Parts: sequence; structure tokens; C-alpha cells
Amino acid sequence: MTKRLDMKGIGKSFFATRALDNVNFTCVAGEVHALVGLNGAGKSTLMKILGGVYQKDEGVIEIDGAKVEIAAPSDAGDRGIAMIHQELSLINELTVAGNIFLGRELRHGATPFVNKREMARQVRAQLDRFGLTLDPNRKVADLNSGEKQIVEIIRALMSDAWLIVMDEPTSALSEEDKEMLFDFIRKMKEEGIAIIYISHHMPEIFSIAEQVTVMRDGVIVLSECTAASSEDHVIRSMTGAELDHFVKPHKEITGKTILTVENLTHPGAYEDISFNVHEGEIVVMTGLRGCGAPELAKAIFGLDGSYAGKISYFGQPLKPGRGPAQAVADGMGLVTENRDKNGILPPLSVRDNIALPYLEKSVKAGLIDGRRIDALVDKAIRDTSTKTSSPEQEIRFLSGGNKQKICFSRWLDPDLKLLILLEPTRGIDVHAKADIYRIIEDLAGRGVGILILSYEIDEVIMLADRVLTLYQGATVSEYAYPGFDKDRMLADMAGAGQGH
Amino acid sequence: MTTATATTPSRPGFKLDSLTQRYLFLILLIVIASVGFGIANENFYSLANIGILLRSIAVPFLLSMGMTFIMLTGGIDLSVGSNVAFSGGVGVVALTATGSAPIGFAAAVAAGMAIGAINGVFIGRLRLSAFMVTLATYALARGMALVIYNADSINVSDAAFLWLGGVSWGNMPVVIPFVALVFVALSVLLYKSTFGRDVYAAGSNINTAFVLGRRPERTLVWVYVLSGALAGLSAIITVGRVSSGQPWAGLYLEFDAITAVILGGTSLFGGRGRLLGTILGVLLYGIIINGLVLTGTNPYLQSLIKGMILLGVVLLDTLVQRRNAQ
Amino acid sequence: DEGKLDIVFINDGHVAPYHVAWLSGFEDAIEAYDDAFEDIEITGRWLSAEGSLEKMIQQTEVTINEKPDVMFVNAINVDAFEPLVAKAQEAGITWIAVHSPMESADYSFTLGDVANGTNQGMAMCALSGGEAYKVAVMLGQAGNPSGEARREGIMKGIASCDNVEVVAEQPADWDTVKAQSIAENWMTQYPDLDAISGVTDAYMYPSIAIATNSGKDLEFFGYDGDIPILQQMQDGPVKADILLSGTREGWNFVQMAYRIHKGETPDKVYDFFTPLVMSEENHKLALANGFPEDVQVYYVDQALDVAAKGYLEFGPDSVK
Amino acid sequence: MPNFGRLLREKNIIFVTLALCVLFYLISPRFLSLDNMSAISRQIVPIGLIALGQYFVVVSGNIDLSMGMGSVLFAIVLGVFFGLTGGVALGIVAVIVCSLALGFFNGVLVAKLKLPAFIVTLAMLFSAQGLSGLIIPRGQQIFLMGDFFRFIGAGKFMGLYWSFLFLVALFVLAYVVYNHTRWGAYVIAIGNSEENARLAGIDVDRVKIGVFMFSALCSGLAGIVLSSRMGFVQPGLDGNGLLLDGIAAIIIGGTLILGGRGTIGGAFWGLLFIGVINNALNLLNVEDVWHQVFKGAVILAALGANWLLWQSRQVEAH
Ligand SMILES: Nc1ncnc2c1ncn2[C@@H]1O[C@H](COP(=O)(O)OP(=O)(O)OP(=O)(O)O)[C@@H](O)[C@H]1O
Ligand SMILES: Nc1ncnc2c1ncn2[C@@H]1O[C@H](COP(=O)(O)OP(=O)(O)OP(=O)(O)O)[C@@H](O)[C@H]1O
Ligand SMILES: [Mg+2]
Ligand SMILES: [Mg+2]
Repeated sequence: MTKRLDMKGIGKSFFATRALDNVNFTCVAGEVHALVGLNGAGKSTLMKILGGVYQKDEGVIEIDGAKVEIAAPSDAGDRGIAMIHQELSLINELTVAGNIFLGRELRHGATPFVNKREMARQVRAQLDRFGLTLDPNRKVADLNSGEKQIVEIIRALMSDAWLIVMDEPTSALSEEDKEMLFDFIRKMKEEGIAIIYISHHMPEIFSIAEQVTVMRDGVIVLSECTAASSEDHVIRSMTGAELDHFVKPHKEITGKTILTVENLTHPGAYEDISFNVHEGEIVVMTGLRGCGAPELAKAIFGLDGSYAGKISYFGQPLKPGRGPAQAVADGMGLVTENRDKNGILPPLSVRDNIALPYLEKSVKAGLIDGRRIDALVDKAIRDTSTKTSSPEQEIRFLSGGNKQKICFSRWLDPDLKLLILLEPTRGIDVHAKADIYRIIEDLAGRGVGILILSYEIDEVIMLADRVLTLYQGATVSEYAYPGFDKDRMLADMAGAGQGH
Repeated sequence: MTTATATTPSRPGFKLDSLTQRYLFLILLIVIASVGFGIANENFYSLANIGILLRSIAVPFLLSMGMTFIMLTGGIDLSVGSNVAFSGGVGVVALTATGSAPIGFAAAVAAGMAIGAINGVFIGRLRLSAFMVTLATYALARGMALVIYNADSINVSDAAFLWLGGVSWGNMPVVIPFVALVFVALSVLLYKSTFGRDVYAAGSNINTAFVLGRRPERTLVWVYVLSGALAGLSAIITVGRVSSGQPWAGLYLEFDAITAVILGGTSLFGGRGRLLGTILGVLLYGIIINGLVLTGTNPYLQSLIKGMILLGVVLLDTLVQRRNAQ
Repeated sequence: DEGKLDIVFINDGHVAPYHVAWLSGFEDAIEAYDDAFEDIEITGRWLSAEGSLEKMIQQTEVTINEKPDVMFVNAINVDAFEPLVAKAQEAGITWIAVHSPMESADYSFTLGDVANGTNQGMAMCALSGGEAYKVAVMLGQAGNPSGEARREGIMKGIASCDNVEVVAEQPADWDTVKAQSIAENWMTQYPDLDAISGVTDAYMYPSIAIATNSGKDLEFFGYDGDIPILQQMQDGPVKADILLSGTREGWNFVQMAYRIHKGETPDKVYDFFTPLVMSEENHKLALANGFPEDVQVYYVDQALDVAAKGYLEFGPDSVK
Repeated sequence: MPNFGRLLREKNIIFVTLALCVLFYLISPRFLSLDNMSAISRQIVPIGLIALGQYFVVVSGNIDLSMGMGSVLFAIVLGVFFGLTGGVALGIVAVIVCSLALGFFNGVLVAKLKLPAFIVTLAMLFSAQGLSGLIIPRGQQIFLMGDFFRFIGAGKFMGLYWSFLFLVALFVLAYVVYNHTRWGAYVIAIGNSEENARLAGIDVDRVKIGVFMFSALCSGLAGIVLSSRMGFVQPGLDGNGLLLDGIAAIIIGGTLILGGRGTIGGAFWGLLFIGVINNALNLLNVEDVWHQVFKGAVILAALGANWLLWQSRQVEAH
């Protein structure tokens, strides 16, 4: 096999943060090369240097033995490198096809006019090949995050690149779509295309990658064949310590009912849903994307009022669409599934991002008590082991996983009664995931009711006290700990389990 | 790179963030401009001129403070200048009708807040474009001022009403300590109250602020009301300064305010900026204007110079920042 | 200091054509006087408040602090400047209020706007030929004293006959660009319009151009004595104008300052000589139609001469 | 009619404008006369040129405040060359060259040096104002008489003004460029997210410079039209009214002032809206002190009606 990409001695600093230090990374044709490491280890930074987004401070990049300078994303494109970035990088106001061909539009012959029809046709053909139904003429703004991720992937696939970098491509994908992606990857491998694959999912990596490289604090600590490696070995080298596996403690749910949902219906989203959440209970909803669970969660949080049925909170009926302000005042918290859109406040510091829901409680004599906030923020950062150079750091400079941690950690408040988490561990590394599970369990131990939406079956089983499977907006079954049956759940989610 | 996964609690240390750098740079420019004009005209440094300078920036200063809040939310308020005329008109008419200065003050501030409330409701609640809404109230408030005054000025002789804008202790106009007080109050509001945090939050990502239960639409309404209130205060100062109510008061002040706020490093897109920057922006802009008056060049040449200086300021600033970033 | 004369002129704007002519007359005159009188160093500055009251106040304050000898102030609103007049006088500066008279000022330089406007209106009457005659009047900015006074005069003059009808009045805010749309609207809205009257010649330029371009045969009555408008009077569409002339006025300021400096005391209210301008035939026609004989009228050539050459009336020779 | 609601929602400015027309017609039947319509069509030409140039700048996430005073400056450039040579051709070339140069300058400062467009173009506004007074010595007027100016200013073709037809043609061209060329897509992309546009390999700086060159060119054209119609040029004309009307037209037509979204069709209707209001002020002979109240109130009412027609109350959060 021929070594095509060779990055040598790459170094990069952001002010005081040494993000990469003397990194050597190579990639050969036709291989899937997994790049792993904790949140903030430097994976995305390394790839952004390759993609021309950041400029390296030191080192050289060679492609096919020749030294290259990649000064801008277009240089990377010109050299046959395509990127799927960790954060969505689409243009909302353009169509699917417009996005996929952005920067290399097809034209009507030699005229300056773009051939929208041909672009749409090619995109549709590509989508059809993988059995995807997505209208190439839809505006990207109208897509959900899973669909957007698919657009990103299709864009990379259609770019004629010999190297595709995928930075956590599966974090927004449903199981089906993941399978589709792996099909893609296998086909491309056959065509000799190389793939650098970043993920926090060990099983994924061991099923599709030939080579795995582990980064820790900006340096490469391990690079070996997956065949000769093991999940445990890789996970250990990410921190240098053994993974402290999360084990769900056994507990009795005896507390009061916090939330009662009765016959909730919103045509087109969910139908006739009923369930309870008790104090200290972790209820996990699962299903495929499009199962209606996010809409349900939003109705409970008061973001949407157009439903029939009844929601009660500590026995009191809730006014439909009363707004998040009331929900927060009532002791509810929500982590949304789209952190860029409504999870973070990009120009503000980590401190401000965490402290916002706490403000009223940190007021002394009408003024904000900075010291109390500092204490809360420091605790939140510590509890979730968020990696930031300081609480004053602007959140937009954090790595993806660390942003996600902040969306979560801002709700760790003593007065919290009900926490709703939509895909809470998206993009979070294996060690931090275990930490987060522990925190969720601690919260439950304190009597907080927890309602989670997760699409990862293993996570569902690991965390839940009770599981609701949903299919096309309707509850299929309810399972209580410890009677979880993974196969049946998967069948429920796929719509095959209707009837029991 | 710190290898600990969690940071130890740390206060911002020696590292100068980009805003602080900008402030230092503005201070440097202010010094350079002062020295330059001082050399060009020895009167520049006279106490009297400094008094004139400070007095002349009092009103732009108040308006820019309000504009800073608004621009932190990602908005803009083109109506403040017209609002100065309108709220002044209401105040003067109320004063003439009742003979009571406190009622006149209250009426002026309330009128200013009313225009602000219109802006706020249209922008915050109805989610309409701030530029468009305030462009409409820019015409509306000016028009109502003309109607109230019937396009003519009204003389004011009530000493209490004129005190704030008219009286000086020696070379020190009383309006200066007043403005300083307002600054302190607004700083407390912006940095120490939950409202202030909400202002930043609304400008950083209004969707997130909403989901976190912060009621950003309400914050927006209040921000415009605040700006209107400051326009009302400015109206009182303006009336005091000229001993009369004027239908054409405040013309173009919105552009001066916006310019000063942007010079002070506040982003047009919201979420980033501080009041200190605005002070420096107002001061620098005020010095440039004052200096140009003193040099008394041809007005067209003055326009050209003003343009070049503005450009020079942002240009130098970027070059300095860039160099520091290396 | 006897050997120095420093004149400052603070104006409300520098954008109207009239202002521009004003500035050039002022600057020329300063130079001419400085050259002509070896014993005195004459300097002048011209400030524009760009329409902003606040800016004008600041400029006035700064100027007072500079202690020039004479200040001409064309106040945006005289009430607003009362407090400053006292200050200026305390500092020993001679304050000359321009256009809008001020009781407290040392001198007021006025134009007789009402009388001039009346002359324009009467000229309209006298030249309208006795038949129904429709005129639209373009005003200044709402509340502006000069504009209001000129409007008052024009209306008064028009009222002297009953065949002239004012079909529309609109403010164009002294803005030539705005004047253009208004003129255009009028010409479509009133197809049988006979004339456009304006409180400034700035409005005449676009109005004449639009009429010419669209083949309309309108008559125009101006105010200001701008040279290009005067040039369109001999057999042209402009029937009457008021000879202020910015350049003339600029020269007159400097002459006035010089005289005061030399110890002369002009009238407290100095009324600038502003005759009506008509062509000779039109004047005769007007007289025949009952136009008052005592109204002083310049014919076009004479008007052009004094307008272009401010030194003829107000140059250094006039005071030697 | 399920689509009627959508139509109402998306093309609301059409309805608001038409409603205004009906209202004004009821007050003064002359409003809808052919003559008046044609007067409106001519009056909106300079505003429309400014709006069109501004449109691309605003969609790209910037603003060009120098367009109004720029058109005055370019009108004077035309006048100076006409005065010197007595011919038009050289003047037109000079306007085009100067405007493109100014736009290039703005664009480079904004794109390459990353200066805020607001300040850069504000500085240019002042500079243009200054230069317009400095390049004609002593503020003389220059008269622009001749066939060319008459043609641009008042020439008609089948009852429609050439200048208006020219504007419509430019809007059609802009529509095609905006919707059917790469450049249009790039402008939208940059306005949505400069970062993402860069990631897609777009040469963001070049597009931005192009956008500013186009807006400056439009202000040059506006200057030519303006001066032809006035028949003379002189320093000290005020271009800022044009600027504000132009911006208002595109925003009321649904363009996001912060960039990334808008339609050319909406901008055109917004332009008609502004033209109608300006015309109605004169036509209805609104008394002078009420002018601004009228204008402000009508715009606010239109915004309110707009909202009643379609805006949702919710902050778009989910
Ligand atoms: N633009 C930036 N400015 C400042 N610091 C940055 C910037 N980009 C990245 N960093 C810092 O560099 C470090 C590496 O970040 P990077 O995004 O490469 O992590 P990652 O390995 O991709 O993590 P994750 O798994 O969470 O995506 C982090 O500490 C991050 O805060
Ligand atoms: N915001 C709007 N308000 C009113 N009318 C509009 C608006 N946007 C577009 N139009 C009208 O819709 C028509 C098409 O304009 P335009 O192409 O800009 O819209 P569009 O929906 O983006 O169309 P396309 O399918 O070509 O992208 C025009 O006739 C125009 O008058
Ligand atoms: Mg990453
Ligand atoms: Mg005056």
C-alpha cells in the first residue's frame, strides 16, 4: 500500500493552549484510519490543519511524497481532500443540491448559468443509490440535523476526493443511516479512497477501520492496526488510565410522581402517548429518528402548545405552550439536540454559558454575586471534566464534546426537579460518558426525575430504569429495569414489534 | 496545554483579550489626537475648551450608552435622535402647561420611553427588523416633534428645568458628573444585574436564551425602552443647554452614537462589547470633531478628513490586533 | 489688536447651492481685503453645522473660546443661541446674527424675506396676464424662519390679485434632490400647472430641467439670485428672481466686519439690499399690469454683473 | 385555498403595497392615473439602483452606507468631464472607472483587512461628501444639457420611461444572477456563514470585493440618472435620503438586514412600496409638519400588517 498523506511534526498553539505538539500522522490509500482521543485531545484541530481551516505553527504536510502548503479550504479541495466537519457547515438558505455542489457548481455548457436541474438530478441519483428519500430542492434550513448530516456526507462523497475526513459523522445519524454510511465507506475503500474517521464509538471503529491512532493532549500516543489492538487497549491509551466503567446501581423507585403525560397527541409528530416519571427515576425514550420523541419533550418543556391531551407536573396540569421561562422556574431543565442552534451562546464565555439559568438564584441585594457564580461554574466544570483554558474562554473555542458538556452541566442545580435530555452524550468521549452517566445517576439519587431521549440502544439499556420504545410517534412498549430485552427493543424501534 | 481535564478556578490573568487591547489602542489614539490638536491650536488645552468638549459629548454619550445595550442584543436604534426632539417637546409642553419642572422631566422621560416601547414591542415581540422599525420611528418621532412644536421652538425659562443642561460650576458643566453617575448606574445594570446578562444572552443566541428560560423578547423590549429613557434624559439636557425646546434637536445623533459604539469595539452582530469601549469611542469621536472645528478648515475638506480619520482608526486598530495575534 | 481682524462665519449647512456660493464669496473677499489693506491681517473661517443644532452650538462655543473679532452666526434657531450671545459679548466679540434677527446681537444682518417674497408674489400676479393661473409653491424645511418668512411674503403677494391660484405647497427641505421628485409629481398631478415658485433657487434647477425634458411650458419664480438662474431670465422660463446672490452676500459680510473693525457703526438691523430681478420687457409688462413702481428692480444684465462680481459693490474699493 | 395563506405569508409586501394603492386611490383618484404611475416609475429609478446594489451587499452580510453620497460624487465626476470635454462618453467611462475603483477600495478594506463595513463605508460617505465639494472649484454648477441627458432623464418608449425600463432590465438581470449563477449562491452563502462558505472552498474575499464593486457601480449609475434628470450638478447635493430609502426598500421587501436571505422580487416590491409612499406624500398634499408622521406611521402600519398577515409569535427556537 502506498503512503499518500504524511503529516510530520505538526504543532499548533492557540494563545496559551498547546493544541498539537509534534504530531506525525500518515494515511495510505484505501484505508480507513480511525482517529480517537478524549474531548479536546486535538483531533479536530489536526484535521482542520489538513483541511486548510487552521494554519499549522510547525511541521510539514506531504501528499504523495511532495510537500504541500494548504493555506485555505479551497487548497485542500484542490488536492483531493474532502472534509465532513464536526460542526455542521452547510448554508441554511441554499438547497440540498446547492449545498452539495457549493463551490463547484455545474453549468449549462460554457454559459455562466448554473444547471440546477442537472445538479438536482445527480444528487437524487446518489441519494437513490442508498435508498435515501430527500428532496434535492429543499432548503437546508428546513431539514433536521440527521438529514443535514446526510447532506454533509453526500457532499463529501460527490467531491471526487481521494481522502475524506469524517469528524464524528455518525453523531446525528440514526441506526439505519449509520449502516448506509458504513456501506458507503466500504465501497469507497474498494475504490482506493482513504478515510480518516473520528469517532468516540469503539465498536464502530473496530468494525470499519484498519488502523487506529490515539491522541492525548495534543500528542499521538498510539497508532496500530485494529486487528492487533483491542477496545480496552485503545481506551486505556486515551487517558493512560483504565476506563472506570459505569455500573448502574440498583435502586427502588419509591418517590412521588413528578410528571404525568396522558394521551398526548400532536398529529404528524406523536399520538396518544401516556407515561409517568417519578422522583429519582430515569425514563429513556428510544426509537428511530423521526419517532416523535423530541417533539414530545418540547411539549413537556412548554415550547410547543399545539397538542391534545394532558401533562401534569406534581399533580398540577401544565398550561400548553407556557414557555421555557415557566418551565425553568418550575425546576425543569432541557438539553436540546441541536447545540449550535439553541444550546450555546457562541460569543459568551464558558462561565456565562453555564450560569445563565442560575442567575436569579445568585442575586444578592439585587446584584449578581459573582463569587457564588464562580463557585457554581467551577463545580460544573469539574463535575463534567470539561476541558477549557479558563471559565472566561469563549465557548466557541471549545472542542465539540466540551461544548456538549456545558449544555449539560448548566442544569446541575440543587433545585432541579425534572431534567429532559435529548441525546445528552452526543460527541462525548468514552471516559466522559461514564462520568455523565454517573452524574445522571447521582441526580436521580437526589430525587430528580430524568427523561432522556437516546438513539443508542446500549446507552438506553445501561442508563434506564424504564424504557419507552416509540415508533412513528406512538408508544410501542414500556420496559422496566431489569427486564430489558435488546432484541425486542430494536424490533420495536423498527416498527416490527407492534402488538405486544 | 494544561493537561488537567478540569481547570482550576482562575481569574483572567495578564492575558489581554482583544477588547482590552482595543481599549488601550483607543486610549493611545485619544492621546495622539489630543497632542496633535494641541499642537495645532494652543486653545485646545484650555480649561474652557475641555469644558466645551465634555459638555458637547454629554448627549452623544448618553445616547451611545443606550445604543451599546441595543447593539449588544444585535439590534440598532435609528430613532434616538428624533426621539430627543420628540421627548423634549413633550417635556417642554408639559412644563409650560403645569409650570412644574418635575412633571416636565417625568413627561420627557416617559415620552422617550414610549417611543422606545413602540420600538421594543415591534422588535422584541413581533420580531421585526430593528433597522426597519426604528427607521419608521425615526420619521415618526421627528414628525410628532414638529407637530407638537408646530415646527417652531418654545422658549424655556424655568431655572430648575434648565439646571441640568445649562449650569456650569466654573468650567465644569454640571451635566458631566450627572453623566458619570448615569454611567455608573448603567455599568451596574449591565455587569451586575440579571438584566445585563440577559442583554448579552439575547444578542449571542436568542434561541438559546429563549430555551434557557430567559425571556429574550422581554429583554429586547426593555432595552429599547432604556434607550428611549436615555433619549428623554438627553432631551432635558439639550433643552437646558439652549434654554428652549427645539423641533430639530438631535438631528443625526443616531449616526454619531452608532459610530462611537462601533469605534468602541462593540459588534454589530450582538453579544460582544462593553460600555468602557463606548466611552472611549465617544471621546475619540468628540475630540476629532472638536479639533476639526478648532482648525477651521473648509467644510468639505473637514468631511474628507473626518472620513479618513475614521478609516485610519479602524485600520490601525486591526493592524495592531493582527500583529499582536502573531 | 488693531492690526488683526479675525472673522468667523458659522452657518447651518454647506450643502445648498446657495451656501456654496456664499462660501466662495466670503473666501474671495477675505483674500481681497487682506491684500488690499497692508496694515491689517485679515483672516476668516467658515464653519458648517451640517444642519445639526447641537453641532452648531458646539461650534459656537468653541469659536467664542477662540475669541475672534467678529462672528456671523446664521442660527438654525435664534432662541437656542440667546445664551451664547451674552457669552460672546463678554469675551469682546461682535456678534452678527445672520438672516434671523436677534434682539441681543450687536447687529443683525437681514434680508427682508417677507418683502422680497411679496415682490415675487406680486410679480407673479403682474405677469400672469390676468387669466386663471395655477402655481405650486415649494417651501423650505418646516419651521425654518427664512423659509416661513419667504412663504408668508409670497402668499401675501399672490393675494394681491385673484386670478393666481396656489394649487399645492410642499416642503422640499432645501434639498435639491427632493425638489426634483416634488416637481415631477406636480407636473403629472397638475397637467394645467402654469408656474412653480420656490423659496430658493436650488429648487429651480431640477424643476426647470424636468419641465424642459418633458416638454412642459412652465414659468418659474425663484429666490436667491443664483447666477445660473439669472442667466435663464432673458427670454427664458424664469420670470422673476430675488437678487440675494450668495457671492454678493459673502463679500458684504467681510465689508461689514471691516467697517465695524474700523469703528463704524452700521444700523443695528442691517438690511441687505435685495432687489427684484426681471427682464426689461417683463418689468414694463408688469408695470402696465399695475405692478408697484416703487419696487426696486434690477434688469438681468445688471443683476448678473453684481452677482458675479461681489467686489463691485462690496470690495476693498468700496470702503477706501 | 391552502396556497393563498402561503402566498400571503411569503409575498406579503405585494399585498401591503396594493392595499396602500387602493387606499390612496380612494383618497385621491388621481393616484392611479397613468400619468402618476409613470411619475412613480421614473422617481423610483435612482432609489431602485441604490436598492439593487445594496441588496447584494446586505445579503452578503454587509452594508454600504457610501452609496448615496457616492452617487452624488459620481454625478459630479460626470459633470466635470462633461464640462471639460463637452461630450458624454468620457464622462460615463470616468464614472464607471471611478465607481468601480471606490467599490474595490471598500471591498478590499472589508474583505482583506476585515474592517467593519459599517465604518468603512461611513468613512467613504464622509470622504465622498468632501471630495464632491473639492473637485469642483468654488462650488460652481455644471449644467448637463444635451440629447443624452434628455434621453436618460425623460426619454420614453411606448409610454414608459427608458430609465425605468433600464431599471427593470437590471432587476431581471440581477434576478438571474442571484438565482442562476454561482455568484448569487456565493453571496447567499457568505451572508449565511462566512466561515462555512470558506469551508466550501469559496473565495470569500473575491466575492465580497465583487459585491462592493457592484454596489458602487450601481451608485455610479444612480448618479448618472440623478444628474440627467436634474440637468445640473453641484457639490452639496444630499444623497443620504436616497440611501435610506434604498435600504428601506429592500428590507421591507423581506431582505434580512443581517444578511443571508432575501428575494429580488421582494426587493422590487419594497421599492414600489417606498415609491408609492413618497409619491402619496405629495399627491395627498400632506401638510408639511405632518410629513414625517405620515411616512413613519405608514411604514409602521405596513410592518404591523405584515406581521398580522403572517409572522409567528414565537421566537424561532425549535
Ligand atoms: N479556535 C480555537 N481557539 C482556541 N482554542 C481552540 C480553538 N480550537 C480548538 N481549541 C482548543 O484546542 C484543543 C483541541 O480541540 P479539538 O477541537 O481539536 O479537540 P477534539 O479532539 O476534536 O475534541 P472533541 O472530541 O471534543 O471534538 C481544545 O482544548 C480546544 O479548546
Ligand atoms: N418577499 C416578497 N414579497 C413580495 N413578493 C415577492 C417576495 N419575494 C418574491 N416575490 C415575488 O415573487 C416572484 C418571484 O420572485 P423571487 O424569485 O425573488 O422569489 P422566489 O420565491 O425566490 O423564486 P425562485 O423560485 O425563482 O427562487 C416575483 O414576482 C416577486 O414579485
Ligand atoms: Mg472535535
Ligand atoms: Mg438661517
